[in-house]
Amino acid sequence: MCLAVPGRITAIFDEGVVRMAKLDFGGITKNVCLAYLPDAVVGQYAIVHVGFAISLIDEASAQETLHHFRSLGILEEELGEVADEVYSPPPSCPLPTSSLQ
Amino acid sequence: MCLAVPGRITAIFDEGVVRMAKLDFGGITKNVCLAYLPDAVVGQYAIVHVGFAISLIDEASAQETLHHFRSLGILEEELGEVADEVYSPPPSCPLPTSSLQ
Amino acid sequence: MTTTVAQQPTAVSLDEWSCPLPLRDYPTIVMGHGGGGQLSAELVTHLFRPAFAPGDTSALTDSTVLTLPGSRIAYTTDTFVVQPLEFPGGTIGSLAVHGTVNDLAMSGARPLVLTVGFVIEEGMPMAQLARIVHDMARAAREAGVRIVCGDTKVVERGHGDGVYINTSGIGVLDDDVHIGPDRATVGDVVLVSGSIGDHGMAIMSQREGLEFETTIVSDSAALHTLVHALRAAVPDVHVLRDPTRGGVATSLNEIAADANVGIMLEERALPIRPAVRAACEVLGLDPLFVANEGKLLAIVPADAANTALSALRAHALGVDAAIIGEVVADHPGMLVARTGLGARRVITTPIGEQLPRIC
Amino acid sequence: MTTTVAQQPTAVSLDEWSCPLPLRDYPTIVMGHGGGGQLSAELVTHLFRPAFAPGDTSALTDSTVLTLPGSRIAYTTDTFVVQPLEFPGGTIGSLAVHGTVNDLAMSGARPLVLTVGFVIEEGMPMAQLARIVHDMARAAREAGVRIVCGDTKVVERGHGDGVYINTSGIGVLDDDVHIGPDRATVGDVVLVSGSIGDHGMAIMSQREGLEFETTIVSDSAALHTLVHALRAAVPDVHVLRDPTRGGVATSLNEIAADANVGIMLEERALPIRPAVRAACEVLGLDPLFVANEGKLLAIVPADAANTALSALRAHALGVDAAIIGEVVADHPGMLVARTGLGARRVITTPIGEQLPRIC
Amino acid sequence: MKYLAEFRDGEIAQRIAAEIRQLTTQPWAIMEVCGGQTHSIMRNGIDQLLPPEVELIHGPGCPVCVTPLEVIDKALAIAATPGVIFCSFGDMLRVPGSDRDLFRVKSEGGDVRVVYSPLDAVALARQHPNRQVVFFGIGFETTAPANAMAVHIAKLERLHNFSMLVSHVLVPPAIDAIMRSPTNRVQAFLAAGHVCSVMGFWQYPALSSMHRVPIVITGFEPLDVLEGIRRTIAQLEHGQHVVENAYARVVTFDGNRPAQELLERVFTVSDRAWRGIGVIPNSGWRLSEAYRDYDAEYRFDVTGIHTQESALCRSGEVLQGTIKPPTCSAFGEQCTPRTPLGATMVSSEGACAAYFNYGRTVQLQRAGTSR
Amino acid sequence: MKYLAEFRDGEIAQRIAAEIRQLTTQPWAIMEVCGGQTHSIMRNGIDQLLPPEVELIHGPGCPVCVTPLEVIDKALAIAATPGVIFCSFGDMLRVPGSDRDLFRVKSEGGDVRVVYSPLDAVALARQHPNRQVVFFGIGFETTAPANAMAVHIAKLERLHNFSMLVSHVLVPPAIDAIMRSPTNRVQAFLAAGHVCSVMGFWQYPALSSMHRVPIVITGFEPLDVLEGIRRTIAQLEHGQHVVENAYARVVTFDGNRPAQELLERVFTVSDRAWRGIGVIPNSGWRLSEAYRDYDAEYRFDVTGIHTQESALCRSGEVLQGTIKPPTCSAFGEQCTPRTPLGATMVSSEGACAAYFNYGRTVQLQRAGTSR
Ligand code: SF4
Ligand code: SF4
Ligand SMILES: [Mg+2]
Ligand SMILES: [Mg+2]
Ligand SMILES: [Mg+2]
Ligand SMILES: [Mg+2]
Ligand SMILES: [Mg+2]
Ligand SMILES: [Mg+2]
Ligand SMILES: [Mg+2]
Ligand SMILES: [Mg+2]
Ligand SMILES: [Mg+2]
Ligand SMILES: [Mg+2]
Repeated sequence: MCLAVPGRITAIFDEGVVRMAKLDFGGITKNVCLAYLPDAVVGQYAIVHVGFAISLIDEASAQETLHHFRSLGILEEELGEVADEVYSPPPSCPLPTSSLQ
Repeated sequence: MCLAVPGRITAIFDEGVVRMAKLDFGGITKNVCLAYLPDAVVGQYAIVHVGFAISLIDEASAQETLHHFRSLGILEEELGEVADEVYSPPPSCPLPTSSLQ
Repeated sequence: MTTTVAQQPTAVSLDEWSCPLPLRDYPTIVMGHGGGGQLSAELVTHLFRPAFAPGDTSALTDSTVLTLPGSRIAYTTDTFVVQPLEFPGGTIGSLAVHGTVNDLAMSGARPLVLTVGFVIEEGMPMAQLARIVHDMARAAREAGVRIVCGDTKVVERGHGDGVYINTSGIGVLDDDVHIGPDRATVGDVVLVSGSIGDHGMAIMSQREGLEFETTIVSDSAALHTLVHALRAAVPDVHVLRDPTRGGVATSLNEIAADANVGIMLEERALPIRPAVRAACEVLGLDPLFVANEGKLLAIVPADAANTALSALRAHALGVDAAIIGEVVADHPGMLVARTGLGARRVITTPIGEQLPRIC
Repeated sequence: MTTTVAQQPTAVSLDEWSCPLPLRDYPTIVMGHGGGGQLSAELVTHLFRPAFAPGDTSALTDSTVLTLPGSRIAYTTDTFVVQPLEFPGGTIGSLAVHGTVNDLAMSGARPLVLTVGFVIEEGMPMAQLARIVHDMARAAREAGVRIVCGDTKVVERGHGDGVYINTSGIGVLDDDVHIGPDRATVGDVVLVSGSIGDHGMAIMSQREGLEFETTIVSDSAALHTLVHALRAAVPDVHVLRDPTRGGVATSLNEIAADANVGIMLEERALPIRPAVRAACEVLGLDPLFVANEGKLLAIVPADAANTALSALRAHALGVDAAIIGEVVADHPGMLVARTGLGARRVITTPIGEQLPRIC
Repeated sequence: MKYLAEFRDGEIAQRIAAEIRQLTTQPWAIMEVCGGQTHSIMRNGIDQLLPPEVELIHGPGCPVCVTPLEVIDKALAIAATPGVIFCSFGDMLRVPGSDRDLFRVKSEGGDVRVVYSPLDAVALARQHPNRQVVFFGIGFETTAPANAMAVHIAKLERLHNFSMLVSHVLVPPAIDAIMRSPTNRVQAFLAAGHVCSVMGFWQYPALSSMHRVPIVITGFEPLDVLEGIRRTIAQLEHGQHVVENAYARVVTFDGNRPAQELLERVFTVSDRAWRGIGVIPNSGWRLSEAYRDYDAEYRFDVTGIHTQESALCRSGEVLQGTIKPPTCSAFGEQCTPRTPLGATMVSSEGACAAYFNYGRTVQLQRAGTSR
Repeated sequence: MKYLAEFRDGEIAQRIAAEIRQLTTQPWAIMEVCGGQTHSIMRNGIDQLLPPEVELIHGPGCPVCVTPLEVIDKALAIAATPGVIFCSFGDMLRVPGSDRDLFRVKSEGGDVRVVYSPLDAVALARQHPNRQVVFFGIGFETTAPANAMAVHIAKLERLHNFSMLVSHVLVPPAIDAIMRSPTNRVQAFLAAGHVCSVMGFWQYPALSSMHRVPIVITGFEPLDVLEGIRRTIAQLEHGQHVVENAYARVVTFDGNRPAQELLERVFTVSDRAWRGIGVIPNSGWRLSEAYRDYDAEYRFDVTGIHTQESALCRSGEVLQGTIKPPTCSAFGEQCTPRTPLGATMVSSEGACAAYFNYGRTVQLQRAGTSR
């Protein structure tokens, strides 16, 4: 269960009895219910599930986790490729971003 | 107004509170309301308007009228064609009735 | 390479399929049958392909490549939305074949291939769809045309009416065939291949609120062999037209306008079945405006009229053919009928659809 | 012959008509527009003909006679039922042209002529129909194809959805062109002509209950000039396919099945716009299953892959082209993707339509 | 069809026409009251068989033409009401209201259905207990018994979701009004045979003698119409003015008594506006008090309708035969069968539409193929 | 997308996987509780990066799989009720009830609509005051706040045409039940990150110590899942059993307090049947007394439902990890994703469906292109 994705709060407003926010998910924008994050402010990232912001992202913690990941295996560099057969990456990988905005 | 056509009563029956009849119009059959012709019997012809039999056809009177029509102008035969130009009737007129029943 | 893992499921197996039994899991069409996925593919694999191209496991794709026996072609399209879907004398499936075959035949072409596009309403009973598809396949087989590619869409309940069927078709023409409304020439004679109004009144007899009991059946039929017989006897047929929607009156009005000639119709000569005539009387309709799906109008030079009539009558689909009028220099662009009294009336194109009237 | 009596009424006069203003009397489609009478004829005379064949007063009849520049043809049909009828990047009208042009182009044919069949719902605003028809005409003009005949049906309110449009199309092929799914050969390389999922997500963004704001626009476009450019550079293109309904995954699955080869996809190589990716994340959809209407998949011999890529990228519709996979001997009939982690996953054909999910 | 085909015989028609020509010595203007007769005249070209002295004036006997604009607008308003199933005879769908017609209301979402009989509307009310079913009860005395029975059955069955928008008009008061008009040109009437099949013709002798006008009860087939004309001319030529029944196979002096009884129960005579003509006293029927619950005008709030007849339309004068349609400046210009401004341009037997096509007929006769 | 893309880095994934391989010395069976995690594992092929000793067991954390048959049948009955607008997340439409699914009900005339959020269903209730709008309120603790808010707003606005068919299940009682099962094979849990974002993880220390089982709160992106596995294996290899939070950027010990408060008000803990598994005490939520008017089970008469689970289906054992799907005799035969007999064959991450495709993956690995 529980497909939930992070988006950035770009506006906060009231709709009827409910506190709402506009969230940017990187190219698309959706209005979601903010009732459960009363302290959220514009600019923060929140996790959204079925139209509800249910949790703020702790950005420091996220950076810490990423830092931890990056440090993994630093000591034992070059484990070698895991796959026994290497698919030669196509010339366009990583993506040409020319017109993909 | 008042498109009404003659049909032959082939059956009489009740439907809910209403007296109904099945009428044959010569190849098609329709159920019509017979409430206004309480004395009608199977075999008679009735004039039907918007699903109601409104009048019985007096067959004797009909024959009389036709007879009168046929007698018209008998005394002064051959008035000549009225139209000044005669369209040659196509070879199929009157209709070939081979498969048209 | 052998494998023991499960293959693609064959929920709608060909073995188990017997028309008109429903497909196995969904007895009705669901949205997924139009989703382009497995359910869509199953409709093709287990219904359309066996019906339209039995034995050919690669037939009936999105598009097809063909080599035609000539490069002069007739090309046409029609969508069929008839209700009820199954009616006395046919179904929307056979009608969709006949209608397009006839449009091709009316240009003198030999109909070769058809495409089919289904727009199916969610909830349509699978068994009924199967009956219609098989009737369509039978009609194509009998007409000697191949259904070569197709498309299926499913629309939500309340956005369709069972099924709408589009067919397009290609036929080939010899170089010397030139049939067209503009060729109607003063002096030409107008023929009809049989009784008029049968299809429209067969449909009307089933219409909610207007139902009546009758033996009238639709005349829906493929007319290209009749055209072939006619052209064999009268090579210089000037105009052919199938008087479908709008009936004989609309077709002749169009020809009169296109060729800028007058057409004079002899009303007494119109072959009309008594039951059709009776139904028209009761509902206040004019058979000249009622649709036909298995009749043609032919306009031929006067000296070929009797040959044409004999040729038509010699064919099973033309036994009731009749000469019904002529092309005249007067009143160009207008269709005029000589009534049963020998008077004349102008017959215009109706505004929209003919409706039953009381007055 | 001169006459002073009133001519056929010209309620919908060409002078007064200016798209998108409604036709004069009925601002909406009424049943009579499909009745085959005057209202039907006016739609042709005053809307369809000026849009599709301006200046040609006899064009757009029920059927047409053509002489093709060759007898080897591609032939296809598709019905379009997209909602909304007008969407970011196009309308159902332009889509109906592009879709059929592309189906022809994918066999290597030069698209020449189209037919069009409208099924219009009673009550459709005339102004909207006019916008759609003019967008369709523009698309045909830009693609260099002629709409040669048509058909219009009107269905009762509640039995349609504004308008459904069927198009069929004919293109001509040179004798030496042999493009088909069965030609996919082990070792071949798979290319896509640009970003995937744009059309499907542009439509999804407008769907009731799922709306979101976005800059995503449909990629709807005619691809035959792109095919031409590709084939000029790589004459021996093995397979072409436009990954429409069901997306790239469904098309590649079909090719794998038809050719009985495996296809290995490199997921990281798939060009996907960030907004499309984001929309898919939010709704729980896989862009591989999302529809495209202006993209092609090309399968070419390995030694031609880079030439093909350059040729695609040199064309305005192929700037984001990418090599995305290869044809392999393993797992015949199956599409497999190498994931971002370098692992593999089997990509099956979806059962029906992909729906937003929470899990 | 028996009792139809026999009365269409072309040869006999020519004989009756010849008799008429023989009888006629001077111009006569005869009004066929009924739209059905007009239809028969146009459809068969009966007028073309007559001598030029005989002018047929199309009467107001067509509900399409005379149903008042206000009632049409009420019908349009009710039909556009969400949840309503609005049933009508096919005739009324293209009749223009102030700004639209029923076809357009239907296309805009109104549930408008064509039925063959008012009983079909009652059946719909049974089938859809949660919908309001309204029947557009228009017509003359011929149609009234059917409509009366529909309301009567609905009341018997307590079908509270059924109602009728009634706009019935009566022929005798119209004949009276036409004869009283200072500009009247009508010299004799073909009375409407099917109206008389219901009502009999006991009302006509008084009218005939009061206005010194021949009245011949006439049927609808070509021979019937011609015979009606023949008898009318004969009276006119002989200076007579009596009531004759030329449709005796269908019409009796008393008419249909059971029908008249129910009509009396269900309806009440009332003043009625005739489109284009204006109010004619006691010329219509409305539902009586006992059936008021089934009156759509009471059930639906359709008061406050502002009607707007085309400023150009002169159909009232046309209906009374005081002008001919081409006199109207809109005729054939702004007003055509395709774009009717008045109801008389709608059905092919409306006087203006008939003239519109007649104009084309005249052209075709001028062109050289005339009889 | 920020905070997604970073956690999908293929190179780092390989490094964590290498670390896992280094850590692993013996077979371990780890259950990822959440269907979203299962999806991530299948979609990214995370399992293929793991050493053969590590077995991932798909948990019951997917509402498609565990919503009881009786509730599905009630949903089908309500959705088939004339006049009802039945709203659901897309996930539930192909879940088989006793004899059909929601797609089929829709095709047979039910007004079944897929919505993104329960608030969309509330909006439909506002738009259609004369229709009954029912929302299918399924899911775990993550979805419950959204459903609770929808009911709460409906009550505030007195939207009497809105109701919810509630079938919420709770994760901790399921973990407890699995650990208590005599046939249990699970040695550690990846707890569901988004469930914990709402509920926090204060309930887990007790579970972990009672059952001596490691529990790692885990996110959904590949790196998150791998990290969760890494930490679990590390605990297992070191004989530990503590609760760890590997998803600290989203999950706090307390969870979302405002959400928990409304959940307490709107819902009441109840026993709940899990499809295939049976009743787990206190493992679900139903609407509390105060919201009973908005409970679709009370509003619609859906008692007397006779459920009929396929006699062949062994999805309960599959869900508990005690048998593998191929052990089921119907697997790949009568039961395929195209023709699911049990819910676990429906969505691609259901255990049986996953195995069905996994079988094909195994084939492709056997065929020689394995990693
Ligand atoms: S021509 Fe038209 S506007 Fe003039 S009187 Fe007749 S209906 Fe009215
Ligand atoms: S394979 Fe199908 S029948 Fe067997 S346990 Fe799984 S879902 Fe149930
Ligand atoms: Mg055609
Ligand atoms: Mg239809
Ligand atoms: Mg046709
Ligand atoms: Mg035709
Ligand atoms: Mg297609
Ligand atoms: Mg196609
Ligand atoms: Mg649609
Ligand atoms: Mg296509
Ligand atoms: Mg295609
Ligand atoms: Mg057509």
